Amino acid sequence: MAESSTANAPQPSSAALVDIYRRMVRIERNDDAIRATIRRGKLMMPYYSARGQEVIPSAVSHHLTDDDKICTIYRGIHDMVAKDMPLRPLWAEIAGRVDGTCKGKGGPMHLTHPETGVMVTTGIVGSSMPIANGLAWAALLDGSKQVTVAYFGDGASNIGAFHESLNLASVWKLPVIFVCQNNGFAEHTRFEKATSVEHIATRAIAYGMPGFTVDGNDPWAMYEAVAMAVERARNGDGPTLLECKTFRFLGHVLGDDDFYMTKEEKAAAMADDPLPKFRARLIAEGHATEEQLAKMQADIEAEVADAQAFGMASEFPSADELRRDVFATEMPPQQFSAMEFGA
Amino acid sequence: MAESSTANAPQPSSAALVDIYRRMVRIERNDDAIRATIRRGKLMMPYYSARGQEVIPSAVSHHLTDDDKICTIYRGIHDMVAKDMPLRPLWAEIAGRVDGTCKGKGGPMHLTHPETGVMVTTGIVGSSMPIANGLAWAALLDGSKQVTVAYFGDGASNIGAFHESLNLASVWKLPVIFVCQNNGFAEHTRFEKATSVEHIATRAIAYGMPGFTVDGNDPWAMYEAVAMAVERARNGDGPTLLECKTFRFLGHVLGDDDFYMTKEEKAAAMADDPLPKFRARLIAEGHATEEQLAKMQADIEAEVADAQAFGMASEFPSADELRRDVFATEMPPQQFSAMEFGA
Amino acid sequence: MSEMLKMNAIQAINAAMMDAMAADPKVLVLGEDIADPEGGGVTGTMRGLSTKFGEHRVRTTPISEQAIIGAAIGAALGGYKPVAEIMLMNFTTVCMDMIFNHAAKLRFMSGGQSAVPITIRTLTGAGWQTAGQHADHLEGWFAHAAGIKVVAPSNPADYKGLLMSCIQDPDPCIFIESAGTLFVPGEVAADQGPIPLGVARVANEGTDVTIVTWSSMVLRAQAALPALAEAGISAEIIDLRTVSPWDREAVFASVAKTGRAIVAHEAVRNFGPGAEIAASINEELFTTLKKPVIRLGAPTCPVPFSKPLEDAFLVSPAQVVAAAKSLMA
Amino acid sequence: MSEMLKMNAIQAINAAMMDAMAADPKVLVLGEDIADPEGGGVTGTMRGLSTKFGEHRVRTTPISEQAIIGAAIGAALGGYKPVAEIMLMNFTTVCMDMIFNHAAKLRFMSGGQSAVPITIRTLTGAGWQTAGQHADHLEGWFAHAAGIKVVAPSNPADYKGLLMSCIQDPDPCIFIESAGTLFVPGEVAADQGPIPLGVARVANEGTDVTIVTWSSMVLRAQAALPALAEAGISAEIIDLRTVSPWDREAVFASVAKTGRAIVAHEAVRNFGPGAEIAASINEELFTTLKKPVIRLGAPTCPVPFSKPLEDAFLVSPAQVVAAAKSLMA
Ligand SMILES: Cc1ncc(C[n+]2csc(CCOP(=O)(O)OP(=O)(O)O)c2C)c(N)n1
Ligand SMILES: Cc1ncc(C[n+]2csc(CCOP(=O)(O)OP(=O)(O)O)c2C)c(N)n1
Ligand SMILES: [Mg+2]
Ligand SMILES: [Mg+2]
Repeated sequence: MAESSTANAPQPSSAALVDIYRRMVRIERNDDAIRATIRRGKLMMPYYSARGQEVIPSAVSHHLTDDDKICTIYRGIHDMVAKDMPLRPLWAEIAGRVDGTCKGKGGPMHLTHPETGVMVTTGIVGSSMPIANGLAWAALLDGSKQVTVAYFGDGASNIGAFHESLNLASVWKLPVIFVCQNNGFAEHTRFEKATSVEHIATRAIAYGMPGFTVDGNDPWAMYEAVAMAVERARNGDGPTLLECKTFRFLGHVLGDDDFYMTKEEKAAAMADDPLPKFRARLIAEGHATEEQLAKMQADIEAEVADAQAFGMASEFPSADELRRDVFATEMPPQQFSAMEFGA
Repeated sequence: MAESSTANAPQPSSAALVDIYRRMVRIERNDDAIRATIRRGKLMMPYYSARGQEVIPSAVSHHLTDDDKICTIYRGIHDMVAKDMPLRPLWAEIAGRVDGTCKGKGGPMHLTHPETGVMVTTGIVGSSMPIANGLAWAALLDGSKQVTVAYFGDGASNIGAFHESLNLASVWKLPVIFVCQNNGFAEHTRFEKATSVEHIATRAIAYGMPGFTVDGNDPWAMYEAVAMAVERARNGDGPTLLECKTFRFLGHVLGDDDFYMTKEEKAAAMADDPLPKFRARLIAEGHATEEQLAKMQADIEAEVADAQAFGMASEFPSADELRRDVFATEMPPQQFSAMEFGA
Repeated sequence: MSEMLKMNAIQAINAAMMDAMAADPKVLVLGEDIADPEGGGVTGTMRGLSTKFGEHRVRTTPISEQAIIGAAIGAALGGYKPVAEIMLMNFTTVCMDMIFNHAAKLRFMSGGQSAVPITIRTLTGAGWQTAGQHADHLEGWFAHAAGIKVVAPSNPADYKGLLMSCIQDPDPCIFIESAGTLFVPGEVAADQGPIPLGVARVANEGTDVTIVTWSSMVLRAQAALPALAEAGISAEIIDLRTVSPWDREAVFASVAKTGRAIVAHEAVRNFGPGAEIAASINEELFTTLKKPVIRLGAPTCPVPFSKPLEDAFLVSPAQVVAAAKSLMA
Repeated sequence: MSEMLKMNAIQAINAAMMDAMAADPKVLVLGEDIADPEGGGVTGTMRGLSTKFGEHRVRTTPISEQAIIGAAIGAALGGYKPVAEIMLMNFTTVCMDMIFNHAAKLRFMSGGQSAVPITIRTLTGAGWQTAGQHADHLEGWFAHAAGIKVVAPSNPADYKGLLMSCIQDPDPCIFIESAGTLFVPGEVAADQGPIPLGVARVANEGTDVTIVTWSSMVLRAQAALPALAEAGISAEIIDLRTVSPWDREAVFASVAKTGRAIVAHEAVRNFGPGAEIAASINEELFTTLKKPVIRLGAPTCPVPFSKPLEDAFLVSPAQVVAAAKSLMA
């Protein structure tokens, strides 16, 4: 039922491909550093790695500007990094420090960075979508060409908010793109066990909206599909549903032992890691040189190392922060708690 | 996208057609009496008449037994009457009396009558569906052939609970039938203004479930579609979505002045009233005689009159009822309220 | 002083919306049936807005409460001030995630980067025999939630002034319209402007007993005044207007004066919002109180359909009188 | 006396489920990831059930909380006793309609015809740095709702016994599993059976101050005992176990004895469940109380991520000690 993407779509330039690759490396190097830091006991947090899913947000963000917005989820650091969110406040945030983009109050599941369009990160499955619609409505009212992307997982396509959001976006012709990162699992539950349709993109039919199932690990296919969806949105043609098939290499949450998948399927997916594959093809097809990519990677590693050092060196927030940002005005202590008995 | 119903389906016998007609007359005569009683100031309640939608539940219930269950909505008295719920406790309930099926505590929006399979009546749009699934699951576990019907409106097809319910029913292959009574309006909002798809039945595709758009005012089409859906459910083939197109003659709630529709479309719909049309055809095609139907109608009118008299003569419940049925055990006063200061 | 107009709460809400939309192009409206082709809202509170300001700013929605509040939040993050209608308060339960986990928390979770200046208007209240799923007063839930203000007016002037303040407020507000107050006419100044949130109103001055209340219960407390006077009891009625954050100073000042307090609301008494106020009065004025604070509220049951039961469910003026007498005894 | 086994709450929940499912073929389980192919629940509480009792009775669901609670309600109306898991308490906000408007009300609205004997198990609680949307203690909301019982154990034996009672109970129960209590081992009798709902437990006997508490806060109150003893304060800890309906007699008896009360919980203090208990103590024991009741709870803000903030958010044993000292002063 899912339409497949059109034949006469624009092909990516070498610069575009290298830009997508850059975002992927930034995601992967940053992810690697986060995991290493957690493993060393220096970061305490639930961590939902997106290792293996790098192509999707990299191809998406390549087509976006800083003015375009994203709403993402707990497994969303790759989406933010792809959107070129600066890494210093990201690291300070996941370390729970004052220099964090949320002053340490939100943490990894609620990272926010409006300057680069990272508007909402939610821990509630499905909840990126209804809010993305509102940002898109605001863009329409502004008369801007701004696009909003709602990221979510395959499991989220079974929750009510998905349905309400896609229907509203279609009826209101909102400039929003629903990007489903279908990694085949919702926590430990296989896609097929919870989902009544083979391709989530098929569900677009229920909303009179174009829907495409794309190989989310193929930068060319993703480039093309996103280009089309962004163009539709900017032209006022309304929303698009993109189902991007992928695989998460590191389970649901760090520490997950993957018992719910076969060794074979995991091994097969990892053997097909999009990152080295893309790199090799970039070089083989002459889009970039080995040196160029090595230099890029070194620069990114330096950026990550700097961000990590910055984040870990930042101060912890003081308890007064609990009374701030609840409302615009700081909470007076007596409306707040029985803190007078505090220690 | 919506499939149309199959050609080789069973045709209704004369007895079946007369049975459907009987249920329709019972709905209409009862509705008429309720409205007259409200107009005389003898009943106080928000009333959502289903005048014009009689065919749908009559055709559905014809295929059901007392063991089969329905979950319906505020606009659902027609569904209950079609299910042969007795009218005495119905009238006592809408009059708020102790002999009401809910002792007067539920009222018209929450009528319940398990003996005839009227399991839940909800005032929350969309909420008949998730509960219907559970009844169907229970039937599966029982190993019975019991079918559960979830009634809802066109507006309800845009709410999250619809989506979650159809997905779950499909994945679990539940013996449930989703019957959407598409009367073209949700309160005052036109179907098209709120819904992103031309036929709600199309949405069945999103759940790998058969879906049919049926003329809900055509007893033959409804007979056939329901027969097929019931057979699927009883055979363990899973759920079906039936979108039944109809029209409500008396607006959303009694007193509604229909400003949101054109005089022409309303007049056209009412000129096409399924009740006299069906009656005429029953006689013309020799399924029943004029006398037979007149007698049936008289009997029904007597039943309605008796029920009305019974209901209006029943006592009001005492305030102690507030402490009963909150839990299985009566609430002790001190857990209950500051009633000691009561008057 | 400006001209006084006679109007009911519905008209006052409409007037507030007209003023707010005219004054600020960022104010938006969304909800079921709220544009004029659909009647401007089921009670007509939004009538005329879409005709005057356009359906791009005043949008009728599908029956999709999560999508409604989500769109309001998103538009707020995009710089707008949306007024979202959830037709009845019981329907907040289908979009509670959007309200509680998102609207109320985004500012805090983002460390102050995300403001969500939305207003959620919602109708509720017993008295119309709409039974168990259409009349619950859930302000206690929202008051318990950090990051959202809870406003519950009792009279037309407050309806207008408080709604204007909610719309302008930089934080999310839930604005509760209660059935019992909706059609009661009152005087509203032609130029009635915003009334500050968090400030109570003395609805009746008195010296013997303080009755802390809000929303529809204010009218029932006022209805008790003649009988109270007859019993020789001078009652001070404090209409909180804003349930959270509530005006602690006003309440404590009154109870310090009277030494006796009743907290009364339409919501269920058990674990209800009155408990916070009663507990706080006890904390602050333990030695001043002549008698323990009395809490009046609905019994622990769903709203019943049958008229005599619905009447018994609501706190009656007679119960207020009985409570006051017991405090004076 | 039967053999005592050492286990934590997760194991106790599992044992209760095993016993309940073996004893009654009508007991069902549903929720996300709860069957064995998915690991028997994210914390493993349901491990082994689907293998032993079959996936027709123990069903992993899609991420569809409304469908989960709806299916539980419907199956209950069909004669079963479903135990539904809402993975975390914050996710009850996406299915609150099913819980509040349906599960809790169907018995009343049907005049007693419809029983909904479901158990909703849900995990919550701060301490694991899961931040703003994964750790709220919302028992106050459910306690304010008529028609649903609220159970919140603190130790493995109670986890087992109370869960068994919830499953057998003819009414809907919400069973709250709190992070701080989950991995703390305790003694559970091998034949531990149901523990009645609505009955408190004296977690520590004392004569000077009564501390009324439940769930994770019981452990924090117990952690304050050495410092209290050192200060010469004899504290009686009442573990409510059932928050609604709560054991009024036990609380009043203890406070009548001590004359001083602290109500403490992990939930936000403002408009929290402790207000009901504090207000009730004041109502019942106004003249007995030596000092006003002190309420301890979380500050009015979402659960913060940063460790020092999360620590400050939770009521500390030191706060309990400070409160008790101020009552003794
Ligand atoms: C409403 C809600 N229900 C349940 C959860 C718990 N939960 C967190 S992630 C997750 C799985 C989501 O799967 P999917 O949408 O496929 O995204 P992925 O994690 O694979 O990226 C679940 C069930 C939640 N956060 N919110
Ligand atoms: C969740 C929820 N939102 C809003 C309402 C208010 N409401 C009651 S009926 C109705 C319209 C429903 O339309 P439809 O589903 O087409 O059914 P119909 O009334 O036409 O039979 C609305 C919006 C409600 N009851 N529940
Ligand atoms: Mg997934
Ligand atoms: Mg309709």
